[in-house]
Amino acid sequence: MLKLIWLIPILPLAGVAINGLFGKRLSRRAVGLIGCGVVLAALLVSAGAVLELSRLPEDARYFETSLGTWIPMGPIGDSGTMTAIPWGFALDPLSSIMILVVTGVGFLIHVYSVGYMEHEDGFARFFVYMNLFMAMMLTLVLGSNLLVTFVGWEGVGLCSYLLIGFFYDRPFDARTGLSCADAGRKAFLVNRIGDFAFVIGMLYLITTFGTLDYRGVAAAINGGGDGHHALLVAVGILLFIGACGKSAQIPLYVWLPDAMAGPTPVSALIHAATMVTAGVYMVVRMSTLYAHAPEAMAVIAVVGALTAIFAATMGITATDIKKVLAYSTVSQLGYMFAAAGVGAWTAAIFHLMTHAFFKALLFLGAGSVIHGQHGEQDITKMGGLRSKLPVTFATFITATLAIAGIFPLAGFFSKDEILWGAWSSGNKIVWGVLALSAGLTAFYMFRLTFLVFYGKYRGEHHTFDHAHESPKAMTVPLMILAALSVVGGWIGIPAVLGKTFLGRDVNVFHHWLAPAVASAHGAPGFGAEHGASLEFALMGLALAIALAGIGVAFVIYRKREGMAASIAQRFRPIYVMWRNLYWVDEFYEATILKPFYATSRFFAGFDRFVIDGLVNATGIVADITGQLLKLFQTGYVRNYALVFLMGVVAILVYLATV
Amino acid sequence: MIDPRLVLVLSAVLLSLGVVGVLTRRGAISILMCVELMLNAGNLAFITFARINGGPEAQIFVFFVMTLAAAEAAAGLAIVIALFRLRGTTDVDEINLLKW
Amino acid sequence: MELIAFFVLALLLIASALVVITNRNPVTSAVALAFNLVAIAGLYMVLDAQFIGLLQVIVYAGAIMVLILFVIMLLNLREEARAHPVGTFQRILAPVTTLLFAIVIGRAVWLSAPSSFPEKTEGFGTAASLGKELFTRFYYPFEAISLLLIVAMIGAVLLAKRKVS
Amino acid sequence: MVDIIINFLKIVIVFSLLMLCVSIMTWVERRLSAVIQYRLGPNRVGPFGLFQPIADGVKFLQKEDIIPAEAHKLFYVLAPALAVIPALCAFAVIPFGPTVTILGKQIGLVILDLDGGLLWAFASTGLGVYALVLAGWSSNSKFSLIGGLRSSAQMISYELPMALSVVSVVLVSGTLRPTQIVVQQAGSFLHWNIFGGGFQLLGFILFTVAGYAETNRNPFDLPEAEGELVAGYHTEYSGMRFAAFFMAEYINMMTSSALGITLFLGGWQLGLPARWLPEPGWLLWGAQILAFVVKMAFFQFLFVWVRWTLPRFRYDQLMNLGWKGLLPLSLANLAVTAILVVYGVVGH
Repeated sequence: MLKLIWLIPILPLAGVAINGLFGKRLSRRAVGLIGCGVVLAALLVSAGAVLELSRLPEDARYFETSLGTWIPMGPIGDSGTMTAIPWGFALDPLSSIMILVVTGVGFLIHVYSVGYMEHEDGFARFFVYMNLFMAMMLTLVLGSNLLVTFVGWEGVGLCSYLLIGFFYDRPFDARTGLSCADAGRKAFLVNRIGDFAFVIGMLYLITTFGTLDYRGVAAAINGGGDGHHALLVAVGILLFIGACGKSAQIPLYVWLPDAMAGPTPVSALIHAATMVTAGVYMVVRMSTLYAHAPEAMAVIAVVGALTAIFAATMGITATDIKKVLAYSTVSQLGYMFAAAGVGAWTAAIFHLMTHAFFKALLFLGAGSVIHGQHGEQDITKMGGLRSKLPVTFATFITATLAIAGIFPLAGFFSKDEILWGAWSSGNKIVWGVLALSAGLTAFYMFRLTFLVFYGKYRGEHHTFDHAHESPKAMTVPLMILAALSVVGGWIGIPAVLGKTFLGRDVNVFHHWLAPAVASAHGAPGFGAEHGASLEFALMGLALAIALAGIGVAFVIYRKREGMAASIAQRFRPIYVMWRNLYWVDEFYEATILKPFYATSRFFAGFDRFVIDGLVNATGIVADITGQLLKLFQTGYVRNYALVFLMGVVAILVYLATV
Repeated sequence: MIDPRLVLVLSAVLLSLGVVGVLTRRGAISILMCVELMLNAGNLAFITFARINGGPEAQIFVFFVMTLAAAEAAAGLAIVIALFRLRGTTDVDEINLLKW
Repeated sequence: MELIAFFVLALLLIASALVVITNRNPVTSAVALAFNLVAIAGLYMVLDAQFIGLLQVIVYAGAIMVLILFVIMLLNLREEARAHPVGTFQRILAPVTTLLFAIVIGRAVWLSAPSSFPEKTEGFGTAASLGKELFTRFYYPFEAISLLLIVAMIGAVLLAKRKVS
Repeated sequence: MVDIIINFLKIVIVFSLLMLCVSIMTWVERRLSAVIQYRLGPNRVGPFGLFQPIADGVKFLQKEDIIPAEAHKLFYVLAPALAVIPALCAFAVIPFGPTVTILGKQIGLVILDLDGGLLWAFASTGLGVYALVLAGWSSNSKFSLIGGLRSSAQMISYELPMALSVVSVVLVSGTLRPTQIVVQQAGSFLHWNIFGGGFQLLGFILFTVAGYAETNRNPFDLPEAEGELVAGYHTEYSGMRFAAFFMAEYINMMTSSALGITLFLGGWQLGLPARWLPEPGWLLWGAQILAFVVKMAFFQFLFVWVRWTLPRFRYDQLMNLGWKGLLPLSLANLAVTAILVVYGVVGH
C-alpha cells in the first residue's frame, strides 16, 4: 500500500472530475455516493499505507515516491549541484497522522454533508469543492517538499474561498455588511498576505540550500545550519507569517470568523479540523529549522499564546453559535502554535488531532442545531433544545467537556501536554496565559451549551415546535466523532500518568511521532528535570481552572437569570470592547484599507483623467486629422490616380537629380 | 537606321497619353482601354530593349504582359458588366457608395 | 525605308492614341485603340520582333479589343459624360503632371539608351527561339501566367454570371 | 529593286485572280444550287450564263449608295473595306506553288514568306471581325447590331478550335512557315498531314467545321440569318458596299480553304512519290499549281454543297457545339498529337 500513496490525493481528484463534469446530470444520491466514496477510498488507502509504515523499524519509517520532475533547474545557491523539484510525495509518522485525520474526519463530514446539504442548490458543486479540498489537503500533507506542499496550501486556500462563498448570493454579517462572497474574498486576500511571506521564505530556503525537500533542508541545517542563523530566523518567521494566514493567528486571524459564511460542514472540515491546522503542521514539519532558530520559536510561542487568550475573550461575548466556535478555533490554534513555539512538537500535533475530533464534532453539532431550527444561528434566541435534539445534545456536551479539558476526555491529555511543555521549557508566562485561556475556554463553551440546550426557548415558538433531530446521515458521524473525542486522547497519555497508574509509558503517540520531529535541543529550558509531583500539581491546577470556568458559566447562565446582563452592564467598556472584537476589523480598515482605498482612488482619478485623457486625446487628434484628410478623399478614382502619379513624378525627379 | 532613343521616347509619349486618358475619362471601359494603351507603351519599350540587347528575355516579358492584359480585360470587363447590372452605369464618378 | 515606316507608324500611333483618350464615343475610342494596337504591331515588325508583332495582332486586336467592343455594344454605351465639374483641379493638374512625367521619363530614356541598334542577332524574334526560351528557362513563369489566366477566366465567369435565385 | 517589282507583280496577279475567282464563285454557287434544287440557275448572260457576275457587278455599281441617317458615317463606310482587306491579307502567306526559276531568278510562289506565316493568317482573319461588328453597330439598326454581336461572339468562339487544330499541325511540322509545311508533305499523298504525315484527320475535320463558322457560311450563317435578322450586319448596306461584304465572304472562303489545303492536304504537292515526278521544270511546276487549284475548287464545291444541303443551327446550338463539342475535341486532338510527337511517331 505504501507505493500507492500518490493515489491518496488523486482519488478525491477523480471525484472532482466525475462530479464536476457530470454532476448536473447525476442524481443527488449518485453525487453523494461518489463524493463520499472517493474519500472513503482515500481513507482506506491511507490506513493501509500507515499500517505498512508502522511495520517498518522505527528509524526507517519513511517512504518517498515521485510522479516525475516538476521544475528542472540549474545549479542554485551554494550547493552548485543541479537541482530539480519533483512531484514528490512522502509518508512518515507525521504525515501519516495528518492523512488519517484528514481522510477520517473528512469522510465523516462528507457523510454528514449528504444530510446537511440535502435541501440546498448546488449539491454537486458542493461535493466537487469538498473533494477538491480533500485532494489539495492531502497533497499538502503528503508533499515531500515545500513546493508541493505549497500547491496544496494554495489549493486548500482556493477551496476555502470557493466554499466560504458557496452561498455567494446571500448576505452574511449584518454588523460589517459582508455578503458570503465578500467573506470568501476576505479570506482569500488575508491569506495572500501570509502566502506572500511564505513564498519569500521558500525562495530564501532554496537559494541558500538549493533544495526545498524537507529531508534535504533538515539535513542541510543539521549539517551547517548554524552558519546561517540569521537567515534561519528570518525564514522561520516568514514561514510562520504564512502559517498565521492559513491558521488564523494574530494579526491575520480576521478572516476565520467571517469564514463561517460557508455551509457548516465546511466550517467543520476546513475551518476547524483540517485546513486551518495546516500552519501548525507546516511549523512542525520544519521543526529542524525552528530548533535552530529559537528567536523564531519565541515569536511563535508569544503569538500563539496571545491568540489563544485574545480569541477566547472574543468568544465570550459572541452570540452567533458558529462564531463562538470560530473564536474557539482561533484560540485552540493559538494553543497549538504556543506548543510548537515552546518546542512541544508532539503536543502540538496531538492537540491538532484531538482538536480535529472535538471541534469537528462541535461544528457538526452546531450544524445539527441550525439544521434543526431551519437556519437559526443566534444563541440568544435558542434555549432548551436538549429535549428536541437528544443525540445532538449528548454528542455536543461530550465535545464541550473535551474541549474544556475535563479528564479523561481527549482535550485533557492534549492540553495538559501543551501546558506541561510550556512549563517545563521554562516559559512560565506562556503557561500562565494558556492556563487562563483554558479557563476561559471552559467558560464560553459552557455558556454556549447552557444557552442553547438549557433554559427556555427564547426564539419564536413555532420554530421551537418544529425543531427536529437531524437525519441518520448526520447523527451517525456525530456519534463516531463523540466516541473519538472521548478515546482519542488515550493514545497520548502522558508518561507520568502511564508510569504512575499503569506501570509503563503508554504514550504511543509520542513515540510514534518522535522520529519525525526534531528533538528541541537548544531551545531554552529544555532538558531541565522536573519532578513528577510538579507535573501532577500542574495537571490538577489546569483541571481546577477548567472546572472553575464551568462553574462560573453555570452560575451566570444557569443559576441566576439576568446576571449576565448585569455583569455586562458593570464592566461595560470591556463588554463593548469584546463585543466589537477589539475593533480589530475597524483598526485594519482605518490603518490599511482606508489608505489603500485613498491611494486607489487617486490612481483611479489619475487613470481616468490623465491616462484616459491621453487615449481620448489620441482619438480626438485622429478624428480631427481624419476630418482634414477626408477632404482629400473625394471618392473619384482619378483624383487618387493623379496624386499617385504626382508621387511617381516626384520620385522620378528625385532619382533623376540624385 | 532607327534611333532606339526615338522609339523609347515614342513609348514614353504613348504612356503619358494613356495616363492622361486614365486621369480624365469617366467611363470604366474607357479607363480600361487607356490602361491597355499604357501597357502597350510599356511593351513597345520592352521590344526596343530586346532589340538593343538581342536576347529573348524582354520579348518574353512582353508575352507575359499580353497574357496579363488578357486576364485583366476579362476580369475587368466582367466587373464592369456586374457593375452595370447593379447600378445601370459604367461611369466611375457615379460609383461612390464607399465615399466618406 | 525603316525610318520612314517608323515615322509613319509613330504618327499613326500618337494620332490614334489621342483619339482614344479624347473621343467621348467609346466605340470610336475602342476602334482607335485597335488601330493603335495594330500600328504598334507594325512597329514591332519594323523592330524585327516578328513573332511578338503577330501575336500582338492576334491577342490584342483580335481578341481583347473585340471583347471590349463586344461589351461596349452589349451594354449599348453611348456618349460618355464630360469629366465632373468638381475636377477643375484635376483638369489643370492632370495634363501638367503628365507632361512633367513624360519629360522626366523621356529625358531618362534619351540619356540612357544607345543611339543605334546593334546588328540583329541570329533568330531574333522568331517563334522558334522564343518558344524554346518559354518552355525551358521561363517554364515556371509560363505555368504561373497560365494559372493566372484560368483564375481570371473563372473570376470573369462568376462575376458576369446572372444570379440564379 | 527587282524584288520589289516581283513582289508587286505577285500581288497584282494574286489579287486579280482572287477577284476573278470570286466572280466565278458567285456564278458557280448559283448554278450549283440550281443543280441541287433541280432548276437551271442563271443561264442567259453569255455561255452558260458565265457573264452573269459581270452583269451583277454593273448592277451593284449602278445602285444607290444608301447611308442611314442615324448611322455612324465613318464606321459605316469603313466597315466593308475592313471586311475585304484582312481577307485579302490573309491570303498573302498561302503558297500556291513551288519555288520556280524565272530568268535565272528563284521566285517562291507566295507573296509573303514569313517565319510566322500562320500567325499572319490568323491575325488577318481575326481582324476581319471588326468589319462585321462595326457594320452592325454603325448601321444603328437592331438587326444589324444583333448580327454584329452574333458574328463577333461566333468568330471568337470558333477561332479557338480552329487555332488548336492548326497548333496540332504546327506541332507535327515544327514550324509556322506555310511554305515549309508544304515542302514537308512532299511525296505520296499518304505523307500529307491529314494522313500518315500527322494523323490529323480529326484536326482536319475540326478545322473545316470551324472554318465554316469563321466564314459565316451555312450552317453557321447566323449573323445574317434571313429569317430572323433580315440580313444581319449588312441589312442596311446596298450597292458596292454590300458587294464588298459579299466579296469578303468569298475571299474568306478561299483563304480558309487554302489554309486547310496547305496545312492538311499537302498544299500544292501532287501527292505522288518523287520518282514518278518529272524533273523540276515548268511541267512539274505547272502541274503543282494546277494541283493547288484543283484542291481549291474541290473545297469551294464543298462549301456550296454544304450550304444547300444542311439547315441552319440555332444560336445556342452553335455556341454549345463550339464550346462543348469542338473545343474539347480539338484539345484532345492536340494532346494526342503531342504524345505522338514526343514518342517520335510523327514530326519533322
